[in-house]
Amino acid sequence: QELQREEVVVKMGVMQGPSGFGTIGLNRNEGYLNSNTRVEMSVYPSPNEVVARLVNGELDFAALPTNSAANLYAKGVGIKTVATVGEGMLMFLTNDTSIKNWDDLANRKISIPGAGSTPDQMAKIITTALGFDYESDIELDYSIAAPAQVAQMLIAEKISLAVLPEPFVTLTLNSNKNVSLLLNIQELWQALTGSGNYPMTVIVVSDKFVENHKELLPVVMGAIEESINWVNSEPSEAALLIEEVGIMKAAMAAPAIPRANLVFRRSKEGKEAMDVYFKVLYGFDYTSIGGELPDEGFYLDY
Amino acid sequence: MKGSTSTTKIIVVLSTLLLLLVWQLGAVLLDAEIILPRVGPTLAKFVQLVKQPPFSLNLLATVGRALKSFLIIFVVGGVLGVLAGYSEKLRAFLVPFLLLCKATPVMAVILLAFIWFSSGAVPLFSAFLMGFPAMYIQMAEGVGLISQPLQEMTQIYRFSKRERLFHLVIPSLAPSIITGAKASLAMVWKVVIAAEVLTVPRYGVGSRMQLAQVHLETAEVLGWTLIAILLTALGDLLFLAILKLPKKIGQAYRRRRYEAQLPL
Amino acid sequence: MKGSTSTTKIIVVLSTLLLLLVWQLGAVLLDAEIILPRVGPTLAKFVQLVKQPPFSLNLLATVGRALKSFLIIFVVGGVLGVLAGYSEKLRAFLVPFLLLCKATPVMAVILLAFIWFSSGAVPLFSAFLMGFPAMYIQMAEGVGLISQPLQEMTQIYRFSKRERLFHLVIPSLAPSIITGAKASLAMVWKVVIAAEVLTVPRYGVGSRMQLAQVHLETAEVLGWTLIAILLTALGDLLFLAILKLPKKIGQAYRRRRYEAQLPL
Amino acid sequence: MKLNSLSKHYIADNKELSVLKEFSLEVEKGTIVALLGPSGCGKTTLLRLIAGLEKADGGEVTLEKEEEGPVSFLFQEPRLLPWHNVLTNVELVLRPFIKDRKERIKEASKFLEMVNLLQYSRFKVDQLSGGMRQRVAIARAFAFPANLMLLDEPFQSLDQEMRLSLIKAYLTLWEQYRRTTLFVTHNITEALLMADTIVRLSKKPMGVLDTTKIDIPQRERSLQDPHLLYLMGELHP
Amino acid sequence: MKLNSLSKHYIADNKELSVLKEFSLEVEKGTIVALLGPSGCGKTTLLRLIAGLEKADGGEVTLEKEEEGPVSFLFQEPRLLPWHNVLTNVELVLRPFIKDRKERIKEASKFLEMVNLLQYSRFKVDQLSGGMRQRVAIARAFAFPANLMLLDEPFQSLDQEMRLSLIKAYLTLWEQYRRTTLFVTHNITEALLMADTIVRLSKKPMGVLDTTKIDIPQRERSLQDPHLLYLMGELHP
Ligand SMILES: Nc1ncnc2c1ncn2[C@@H]1O[C@H](COP(=O)(O)OP(=O)(O)OP(=O)(O)O)[C@@H](O)[C@H]1O
Ligand SMILES: Nc1ncnc2c1ncn2[C@@H]1O[C@H](COP(=O)(O)OP(=O)(O)OP(=O)(O)O)[C@@H](O)[C@H]1O
Ligand SMILES: [Mg+2]
Ligand SMILES: [Mg+2]
Repeated sequence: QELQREEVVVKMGVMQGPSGFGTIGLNRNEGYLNSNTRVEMSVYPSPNEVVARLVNGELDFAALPTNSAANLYAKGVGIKTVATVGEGMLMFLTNDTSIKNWDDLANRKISIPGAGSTPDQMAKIITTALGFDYESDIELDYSIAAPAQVAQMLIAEKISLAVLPEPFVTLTLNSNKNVSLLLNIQELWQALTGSGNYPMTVIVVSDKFVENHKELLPVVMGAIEESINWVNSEPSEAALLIEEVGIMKAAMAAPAIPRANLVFRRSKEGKEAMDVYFKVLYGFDYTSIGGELPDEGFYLDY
Repeated sequence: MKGSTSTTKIIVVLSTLLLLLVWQLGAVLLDAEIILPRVGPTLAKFVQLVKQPPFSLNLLATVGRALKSFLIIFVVGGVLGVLAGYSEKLRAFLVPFLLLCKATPVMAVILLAFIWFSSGAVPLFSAFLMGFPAMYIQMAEGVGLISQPLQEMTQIYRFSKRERLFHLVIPSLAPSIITGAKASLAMVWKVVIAAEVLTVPRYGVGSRMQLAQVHLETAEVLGWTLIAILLTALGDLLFLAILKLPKKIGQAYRRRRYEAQLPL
Repeated sequence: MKGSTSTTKIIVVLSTLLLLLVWQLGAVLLDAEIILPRVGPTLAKFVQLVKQPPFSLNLLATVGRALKSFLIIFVVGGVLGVLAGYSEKLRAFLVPFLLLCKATPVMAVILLAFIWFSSGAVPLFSAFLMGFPAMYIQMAEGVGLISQPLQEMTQIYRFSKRERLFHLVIPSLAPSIITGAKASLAMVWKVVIAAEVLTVPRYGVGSRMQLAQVHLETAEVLGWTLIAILLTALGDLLFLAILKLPKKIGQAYRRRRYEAQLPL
Repeated sequence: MKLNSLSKHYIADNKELSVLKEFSLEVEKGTIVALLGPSGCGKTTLLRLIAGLEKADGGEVTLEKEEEGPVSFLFQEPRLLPWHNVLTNVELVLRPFIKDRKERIKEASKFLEMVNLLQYSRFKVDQLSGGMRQRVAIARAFAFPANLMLLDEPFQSLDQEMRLSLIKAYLTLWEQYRRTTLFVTHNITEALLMADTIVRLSKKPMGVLDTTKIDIPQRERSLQDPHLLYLMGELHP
Repeated sequence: MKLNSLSKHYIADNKELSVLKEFSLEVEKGTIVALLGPSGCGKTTLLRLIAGLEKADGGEVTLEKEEEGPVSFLFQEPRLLPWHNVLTNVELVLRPFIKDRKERIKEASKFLEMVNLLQYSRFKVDQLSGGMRQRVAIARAFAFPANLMLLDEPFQSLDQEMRLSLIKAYLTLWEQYRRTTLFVTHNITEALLMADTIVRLSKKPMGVLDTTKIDIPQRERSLQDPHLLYLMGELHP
């Protein structure tokens, strides 16, 4: 009974930047997952707008920073997390050859793109773990908010230390031979917590969508998983699509994809890593996850 | 400000060259193309941008947004300003609203704007909030400067409301209208582009800027900045033209100056 | 604008209440605390913010930046504006610079500001770029409105430069100075806070706003916005006080209005 | 017109300045009354009260039925619209009365002719001399079809010849419509040639010093007339 | 002072308006010259040229040594500083000459006394009547220690009594310093009482119609003097 049902449009929002890389494969067939399901993907320049649209009920799915997802959940917004799609990919970079080791960080100024962002939180967590008081022993500087601009300054050697995400890490390393990796935050995290990499980006779904189209959930999630695998295996093709939707130039995206730690982990599998992540965040700055650890209801399996 | 004579034109050109020189010097001293490219490459990029096909689309989108905001501000700010100039009550009534306009950080409003309007309207909305006070205040204060003796004269000679508007109020306000409109328009350019940078609509000078920024194409960012500057310059020239062309307004402007020059 | 009588005060209060009502209605209709919390929780948050210990530090940091920028704008814009009002050449010379101020998106300049000054100076610099034109233009146009007959009078009666400045130029410019200063100050608040949001210095109203924003604490964002609004209101009240207190300036202001009211 | 114990005070220099105190005057309908008085005694204030531009502290102005309606006020200053030319300044006040534009311009030109400024019709206000501005204001005040004329030093800053010719012109107009006219002047000759009644005023607060009626019809008056010469001597300070 | 074939034209209504064309006049040092002429003939323009406020298209003004230096110009309008009170308006022009503030105020008050405004010293300009403003301007012009006096309709909008008293006051001043004085007037009596020479001017372009010298010393003149009465008749239009 293959009746021509009405087409369902699934609205998905992603942010500009690497968190939007993984789902780009959904666009291959003009968004059609099957004959009557189409994903309409919107790229938003800031998490703020994604949040606003999500709260407003205009989005069914969205890629969000993990802590923002928990925060929204804690604030009673009807969403659940369904999968982890991106893991940590943050680096301490320096162009100062006199900085060789982590203890050289003392009394240095470190540029962080975006106060309160994941790079900020990780920088604080890691430096604290390394024994610094980030209020006094080092200086975290937020005066350049955009990662692109921090990269720009690092390449031009107008700043000497920064925490950057991909693809800017790759870009910076390729653009200036003096820039080197000082610390791999992911490794330090693993050493610190004894668990795997931390989840940076998750896919959330609105309760409304689950209510109305529960049957489509596996379809969409399957497509996302397939997309991520495709992106990871065909970075240069994916990069072309990335440029097409206006996230980033292909030339910049392609080399960064392999290092962007794009993964697909259903919430059941990813829950453990998230729990660890949330606990650490809670200890540091509980407002960043909305003041409480998310309960079981936050994780949705399909 | 009088029409530019050839001397002033030469000075404008020279001072522009001086600015370019400062830029070039800065670029040489900084020696970091990624932060401040030299003049040559930037101009080359500029020419390239202008030649690129979607250029006019981007330009028109931004110009459209700016003009739309400007028109709204001009009409709403002008009418409310004049009315508020006459009615102390309306003025008091608008105090909180004006404060809101003047004080609310664009950031805080942009979020709401996202929700209430389509994201395409965010630049319009922000531009309105930023540009409205300039126009409104100029008009409200301008009304206070309308000649009281002339006002009495129109009262004695029984000018109708319409005649008072056209033969006393508007001519008296001409300088305020022009100052206010100039200030608002300058503001509007800037805010529209800033909002485009934040919201990245499909077409727009600000969108291109934001993308160029993400790609660390500093020359392109500066190229678009040059375009923004030229747009603003064009706006200013337009106002000069308005001052010169339609005799009535231009004369009113000059005459108001004369009137203000009358001694006791 | 006359001093507020009790009627106008009542109207201001009523219209503030109306705005609050609109807010509350919007909040109820939206029913999304994260986007627009209701009035009650926001005010509660506001009180909490004010009581919290680092409040005065944040406030003072922002006020300090704003006042510093304002003073710089006031002096530089005032002096350059007056000089440019007299010298067509200086005016022409400054045209490109003014265009730059009016048109360059803050974003494009922030990096340079960061390099040239310490990062703390970025808000100052942005505020200068945004606020300077308002003051400058008001002054330059104001000079054009100085009474030509009175100017001739001071020439005939051989007023010294100093006397001409104090007894003709400054009193004549008083309304321009006040309008310009008001406009610049309003701009400065806004831009300083916006720049703080962008650059997140250690203390500052804008920094708190940005963090609250990232943490999706909308009530806190609005709480800080309320504080920004109150700061702006305070600035306005200060100007009203200036208009009332020091007799000379206040009278000059009123008198200039009178002068403009002289008929042919 | 009856002015009934009008009072008016101003606050200046932190003191109360009583300009009018129970000032009363009766003006016969259709006559011309000249007001003579020292500078600053309150003549302008009185005219402004009558015109309704100022509110009296006490007392009232009662107008005859024929005097109600539009009032023509020739202010002490010309009060021209600086963005219009000479013709438009006059033509504007005729709009409610003459709908046809050509007619209106013709009418306005008639009055400009009267003040001898027809060839300056297209001059802007700031291109006129002081006396020329005053003449435009005169043309406007005379052209306006009022029921009551208030003229504040109408012929100041005009040369003798122009003065006499304008007096003649006004009298011709006045004979036609017989509008009640109050005019302030410092020129006794003017008063003698125009007024039915000359009222001399005193200062602080303003009061009527004396009233002189002149029974000779205006058009028969001449400065050679011994009666007028006698009056002139009487009125001279 | 010698005015040597001065020319001046304005552009108005898209036409060239020749106000002065090769205008020449000789003014004897230390005398008072009255200029009489129809409204709009160019009297104000002439004074402005002499004061250097306007540039002539041709010709030149030659001053005697004693006439050089500060010029006092009583403009056709009062031109007071509206943000100052009456006293300050006068006192300000004395600053370069009298350093001591008290002395200066005393001197300014002397002139305010002369124009009968001493009790209005603290009034603001917008609280004065038209004639009072003119008197403040007169006090200022007379107080300024100039070597040349240019007075444009100095006693307009003043009552007869005030006029006569100011003429007397000016003559006393003049006898003291013998400043060359040019004054524009429309009042023949004024001219007869004050001038050594009366120059009547014609219009378009301005020319000298006739010059009348009066040999009676000013302080001996009276309006009852038959010679003056005769002259008055002569000069009347
Ligand atoms: N707005 C005001 N505030 C205070 N005092 C005023 C005001 N207007 C007028 N006066 C005072 O009122 C008095 C009368 O003024 P008014 O203008 O009526 O005089 P006037 O008789 O017309 O004199 P003139 O012949 O000089 O024009 C003057 O002493 C003047 O100082
Ligand atoms: N700025 C100007 N532009 C054009 N024409 C002017 C200008 N100033 C004066 N005029 C013309 O010059 C002529 C002479 O003016 P001026 O003011 O010298 O006359 P006046 O003799 O002083 O007259 P009055 O007795 O009326 O004051 C007038 O016809 C006037 O229209
Ligand atoms: Mg008067
Ligand atoms: Mg003149």
